[in-house]
Amino acid sequence: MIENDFDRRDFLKVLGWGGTAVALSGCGYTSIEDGKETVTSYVTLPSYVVPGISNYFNSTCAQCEAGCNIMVRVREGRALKSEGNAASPINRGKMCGLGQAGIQAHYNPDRVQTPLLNGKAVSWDQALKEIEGKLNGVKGDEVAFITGTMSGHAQALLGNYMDALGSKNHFSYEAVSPAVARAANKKAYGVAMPRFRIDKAKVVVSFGADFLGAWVSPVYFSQAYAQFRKGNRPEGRGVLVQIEPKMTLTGANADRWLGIRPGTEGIFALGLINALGAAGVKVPADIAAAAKDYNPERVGTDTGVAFDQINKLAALLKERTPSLVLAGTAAEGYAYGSQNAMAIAMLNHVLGNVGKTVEAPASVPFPQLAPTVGSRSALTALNAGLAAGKYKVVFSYGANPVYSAPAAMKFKDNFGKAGFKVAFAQYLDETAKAADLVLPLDSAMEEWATVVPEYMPAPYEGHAENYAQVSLRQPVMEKLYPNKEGSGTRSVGDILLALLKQRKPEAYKGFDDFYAYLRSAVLEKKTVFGAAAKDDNDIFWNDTVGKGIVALNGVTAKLAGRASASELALPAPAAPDAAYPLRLIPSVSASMRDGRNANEPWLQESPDPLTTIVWDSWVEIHPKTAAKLGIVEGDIVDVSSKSGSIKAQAYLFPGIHPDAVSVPVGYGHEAMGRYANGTGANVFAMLDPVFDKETGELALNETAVKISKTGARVIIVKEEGPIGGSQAGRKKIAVKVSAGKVDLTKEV
Amino acid sequence: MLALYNNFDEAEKVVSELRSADIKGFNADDDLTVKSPIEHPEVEEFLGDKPVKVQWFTLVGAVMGGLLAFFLISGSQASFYSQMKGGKPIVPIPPNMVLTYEMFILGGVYITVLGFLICAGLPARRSPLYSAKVSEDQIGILVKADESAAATLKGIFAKHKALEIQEEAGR
Amino acid sequence: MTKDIREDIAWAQINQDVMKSLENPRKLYWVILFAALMVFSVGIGCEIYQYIEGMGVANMNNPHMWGLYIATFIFWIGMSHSGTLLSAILHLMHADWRKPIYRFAEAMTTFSLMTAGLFVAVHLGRVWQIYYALPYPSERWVWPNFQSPLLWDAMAIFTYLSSSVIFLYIGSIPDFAIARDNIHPGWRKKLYSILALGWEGTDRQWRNFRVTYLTVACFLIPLAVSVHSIVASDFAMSQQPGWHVTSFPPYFVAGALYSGCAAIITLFIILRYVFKFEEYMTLPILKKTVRLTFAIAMVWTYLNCIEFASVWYSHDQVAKDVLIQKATGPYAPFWWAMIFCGSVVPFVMMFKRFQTNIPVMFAVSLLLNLGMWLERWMIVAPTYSHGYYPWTWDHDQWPSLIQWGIVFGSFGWFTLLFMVFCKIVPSVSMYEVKEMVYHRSQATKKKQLGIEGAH
Amino acid sequence: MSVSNLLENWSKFRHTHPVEDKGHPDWEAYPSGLKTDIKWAMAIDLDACTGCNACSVACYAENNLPVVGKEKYAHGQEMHWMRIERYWGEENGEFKAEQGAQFLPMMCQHCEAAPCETVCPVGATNHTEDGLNSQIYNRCIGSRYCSANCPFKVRYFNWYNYPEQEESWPAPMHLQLNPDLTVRTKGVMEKCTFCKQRTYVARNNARNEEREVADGEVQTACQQACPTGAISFGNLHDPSSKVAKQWAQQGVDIIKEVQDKDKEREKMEHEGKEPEKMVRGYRILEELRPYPSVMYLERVREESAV
Repeated sequence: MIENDFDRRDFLKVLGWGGTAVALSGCGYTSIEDGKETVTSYVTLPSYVVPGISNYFNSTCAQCEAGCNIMVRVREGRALKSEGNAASPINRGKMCGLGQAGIQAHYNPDRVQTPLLNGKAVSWDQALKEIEGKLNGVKGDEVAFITGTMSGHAQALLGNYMDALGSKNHFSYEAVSPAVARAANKKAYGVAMPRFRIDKAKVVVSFGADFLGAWVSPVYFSQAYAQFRKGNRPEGRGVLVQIEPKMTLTGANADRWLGIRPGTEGIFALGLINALGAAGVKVPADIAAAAKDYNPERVGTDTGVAFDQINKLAALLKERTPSLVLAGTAAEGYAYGSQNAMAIAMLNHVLGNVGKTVEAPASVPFPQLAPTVGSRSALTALNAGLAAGKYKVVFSYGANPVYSAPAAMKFKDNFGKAGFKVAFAQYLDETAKAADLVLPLDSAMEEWATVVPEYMPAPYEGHAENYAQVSLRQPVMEKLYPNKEGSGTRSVGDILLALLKQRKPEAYKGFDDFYAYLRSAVLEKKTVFGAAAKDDNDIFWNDTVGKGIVALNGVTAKLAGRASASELALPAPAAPDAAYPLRLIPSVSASMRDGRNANEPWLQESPDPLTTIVWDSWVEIHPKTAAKLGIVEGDIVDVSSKSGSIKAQAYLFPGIHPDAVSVPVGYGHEAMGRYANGTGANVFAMLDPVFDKETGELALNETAVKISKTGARVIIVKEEGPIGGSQAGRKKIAVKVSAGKVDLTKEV
Repeated sequence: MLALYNNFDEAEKVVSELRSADIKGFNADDDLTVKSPIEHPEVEEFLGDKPVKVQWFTLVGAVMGGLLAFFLISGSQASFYSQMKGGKPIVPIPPNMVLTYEMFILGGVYITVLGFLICAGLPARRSPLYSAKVSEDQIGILVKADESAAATLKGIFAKHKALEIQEEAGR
Repeated sequence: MTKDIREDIAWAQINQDVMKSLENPRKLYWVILFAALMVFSVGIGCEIYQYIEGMGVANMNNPHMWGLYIATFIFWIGMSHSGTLLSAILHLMHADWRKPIYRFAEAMTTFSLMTAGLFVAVHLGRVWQIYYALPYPSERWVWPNFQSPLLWDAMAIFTYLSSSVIFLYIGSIPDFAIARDNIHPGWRKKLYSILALGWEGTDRQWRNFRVTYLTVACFLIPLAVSVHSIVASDFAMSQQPGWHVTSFPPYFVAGALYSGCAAIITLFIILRYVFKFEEYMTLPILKKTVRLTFAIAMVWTYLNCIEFASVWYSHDQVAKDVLIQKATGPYAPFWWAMIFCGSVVPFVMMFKRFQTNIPVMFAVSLLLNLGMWLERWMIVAPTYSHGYYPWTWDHDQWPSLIQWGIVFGSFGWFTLLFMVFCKIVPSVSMYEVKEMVYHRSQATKKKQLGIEGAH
Repeated sequence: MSVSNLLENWSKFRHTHPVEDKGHPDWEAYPSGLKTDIKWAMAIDLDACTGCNACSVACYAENNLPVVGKEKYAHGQEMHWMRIERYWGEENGEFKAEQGAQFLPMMCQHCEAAPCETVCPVGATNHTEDGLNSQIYNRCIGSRYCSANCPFKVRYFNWYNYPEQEESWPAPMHLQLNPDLTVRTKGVMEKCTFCKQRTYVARNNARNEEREVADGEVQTACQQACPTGAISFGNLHDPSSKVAKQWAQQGVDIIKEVQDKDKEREKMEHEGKEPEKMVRGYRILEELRPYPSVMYLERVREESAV
């Protein structure tokens, strides 16, 4: 034994509360704080490590932006499984498949393990020196930083770094994000992301909001949905109506799924307002004026939904209040996306839901920690700058624009024009491949971070109405690729801190690493974080890390008055282009999302819920359209737009409008890892560069395509059998009952 | 003394004559053996009724086999490996009967064959008085008697046109 | 009517003719042996690959848990029944025309059982743990599950195989004695001396022999019936649609006899040609065998119809679906081929002029065997692809080349065993042919005497 | 083996009904004499199930299920103990999407009278004292008869040596494997265990503390993950457990092959009366009499209002 003189208290210091580091071998412990290694025998284990007994460490999921609080099971120093943190108001002990797969991001065999300069391994010192050198003499305007959604102290450090560089070019980019809806919400309710109380609504009408699958905070909404469906709640069992051209997971769970013509969601909403007015619901004058031309007959023709259906829905909404109307990804992905979202938001006003099921959200009292939510317009802006050759140094973190930018934007070429490109990356993905310097990142199981979710959950179990939270992420095990001889991975916080030290060595010299910075930053504001000023710092910190959640008294935004609806006008859908008669809907699945997790094999192997297809892309085609084109299941079809084309297997899918075809995003990586590479086709690349007229967001659903058979045919690899979703007339397999026939009020 | 005949009728006459003749040291029941290339039920008829005991082996073997099976199976189910399966009794009678039946037959066959070997005295050393012709197409009559009766026997054999007479003296 | 066998054939001639089949093989023999060896080697190669990689290389899956292995297993078990039929049943019925052909039929029983036994091993996912299925007192007192039809199966096959071997051996003892007496000195002479156990044909030996042979024959008949009904239980005892059929045991037994008889015709023709046994394996015997086969074919067809009818008439929609799927689904070509080969082709045997037409009968017997093999496959596969649970239906499964290779290899193995057997054991029972000739000539004599007496 | 032992046990074990068997007489008897009586069971609310696959992935994480890759998946050799089935409404042979799709999580139903158990030649699958259908990997010889006889086809066979295959757990992914249970070699059958490793921890804890296992003390991995809480799991013999309450309320009795409520409904329909409001519990393929331990609650959809 080399050193065995540390006592229990030292141990706690070394390992951090919640135990960060039990080495894989069980023998070597590395201090997070000082990097000093201590060899100790397994005989003298830390008190909380009992062989055979698991420890659970609270942390925060990094698989999507929802920021669920998780609890990672660790045994003998190995992280085994992510489970939900039961105390979390966001996920309440639950987890989605995507989140579960986070452990595979951690243990992924394709992680980058050492800094790479032009593809060659270099040490961290060299890498950082290289950045310093390249930044020498570069003006702040010539530096750009593209990230995904960021929040917490890393985001604060990034802000400081950009300030230190004198740059304002931080682009927060998400390929799939509700950016248009945020803008419309801001206009309609005064806030970008109100609380949607699905659990309180009697009827939810969702215009393509896949809140059970991939929209905003799916696990949170799933809980709310479960509440909503309970027959024993005071409001009774809720009714879900989903209006969208391509069935999402939420659509699959709706009582009524209306397959609307793509792009006519706003028309439908106005038609519904009109019908509600006709049914005697009081409609504000400006809205009524905007909606007056949209009589059910016209709406029926435009949207392809029978007008008695619209009247029926209006009757239901009138009868059952409060209701909730949601505008989701599908509704906003058009050139008129903002108008669509606005029209849909107006429905909530008409139905009197604002203040009842659309609530004012609370936010954390630290604006610098609040998330910088991603948008697609950020990419457009960055791309314009790159095309103009404006940037000499570009940093990329948490985004993969080379993969997800439409080919028509020529992003890859433009990216190449930047002088020096630095990618912070866990995988050698497309963007990292295109970068000059790759900095390997820690996994979410290895890093310290704070996370502020964009969608703040409603209070839960005795929380105050202005509940807001900051989540903590802590290392749950020793780094898989420790920092030895300059190699290994680092957390984004550590890298930013190191970069900041290059710029402002004085201001940050007190912080050995990001952990120290984080700790002191939290402790500095500990009274806001719920501690009394006299509380012992160590105890407070350990308690906070142990919980993984800091409950705060948030700042409640006000629902401001809505903007006038007078400008609301939605043209009738344009006649289809003869050359490209179909509309392409890039679908976002619950597990694959925008493709950043494509290298996690559990996600590739778990079937898409609706088509049950695994390990590949597919093209969803309505059986009628397919029959017209002579396409049968498994035909490899060529889907081409003006901007590109892909080849994928055809899948006949009843849940899609006959004028639309749908291809999932997230597949078809050229570079990332063994599981993602070459699996399926990348539909982002073929999107037409059509943008929302108000926000400038890329309109995801505006791509017109044509479909042709290539002649090849495959047997689709999927979970369902040859008879698809049929029960073959068997009575007692998946049984459905009409709501009127069962008594749900007393169910356990 | 072994005499070979190629005709069954002749052999039968020889046997009946031997029986009727009073030869010293010769007992028709014990000392007369007929060797034939095929199975002649008639031989048994004219040799007189000799009991065959193989069936007793069969009975014992079959019963033992059946009992062994049943108790081995039920015993192991009840005593050693009492596992619930498929909501059936731990010792289910109907399925056990199947194996009992198989073992009944197995025991029957094995012990019958054992009985055969014992009763037929097999495997045995071949007696020196043997001719390959017996396995081809001739019938041999083997007689054991005092040496003094040799001439008498030869006479009887020769009378019925024995093809060959082998003789072994003493023992 | 022509006679089953010439009555004036000399007994010594019989010995000579049959013993000749044990002498130096003809060139054709070596060709067949080599071909069989090659086919068997392919099977062995496939099995080794499957052993190393796992069962997945056979392209079985969930729900297709059993593939051609089990189908071919049943096929071989079925094939084994003809030997028992010919030797035991016809023996008890004193049908003496069986005598020239029963020996090779019994050998066929033994070898097809040995082949079937191979499939038990080939089919297992962990063949190296096969001894777990034996009821041996392990230190933890863990026993096999005596409720499992598979275990009954194993036990029945073991019983049947050992009894058949014993039966074959006991019946061959007098012939071993003949071989011992006639063969030129050498290792084979020693071998036959041992095998003959000192048989001399004494009245005591014959007496006990007769009783034993009869007793074992009596045992073999119910045993043979039980073996294939137990194989049927593998399916009938399960709960799956298309398997859970009460008529399966008799259906299987009939099918077994059917395929066995067809195989006898095939081998009859081959042996007759290869070993020049025209004197013994005469056309009248072939004719009798063919007629017997036709009768069994009709029994099988009847039972087949009964099965379909009872399924069709029942309210069991699930079983009905399986039947419909057999007739119309992806297995339809095979299913209809089975109906054709099993129920239509045998009608050729109705015609007298074909009954003794060797090429036609050879072709027919091969088709019947193909039909019976298809039958087994059509029992196993469609139920898997179309079971109780529609979600797991899988109509696309096709056995891999590995699976086919092992199936073909089994035919090589069988042929190999049979060819070796033909050179070691007299494939025509000499002593019984002599008995047959003797009894026939006695009867003729008596008849003549009777006719003369009437004058 | 003594004769008295034989006879005694013989009489003791001649139960004929699945649920009457409470296992080995001295099973889980505490020193104080308290006997626990456990029958694990599940209830899955299809109305709450959204088909999101979280349970299935959680099962992969908890139970060391190998990822087989596209090629083997294409051959139907996937290893998901829990699969989500997606059904469509049908009209005139065409799929209808107007009422969405219908999802059904399907895993081993832990039948009380399991068809798989009786047919295993080596007794590798048995019924445990706590009402589970267990699979003994060490004992399995891979005859696959159990799967042949499983009406639900929820048993998964190790067609390849997955633990040693590169695609299953390439380093360092093997570090994720749950040490509480093993990985399975080729030629072995496996299936859902109701997270036996978790139930055993709870049982041991209860035993050490001389008490019954409390409701909610054990969560299966799928139940724990399920975002809508559609799955509940617990001891059916504990009347205070949620599962027992659900089963009782939904009129599903584990020992019956036809539930009284179904008889009643049939009778009313026969008499031409409109059945009154019914509860919605049912078991799949109940009519085959395997007595499954998983009760499903019918999916409810508003049909008249929209």
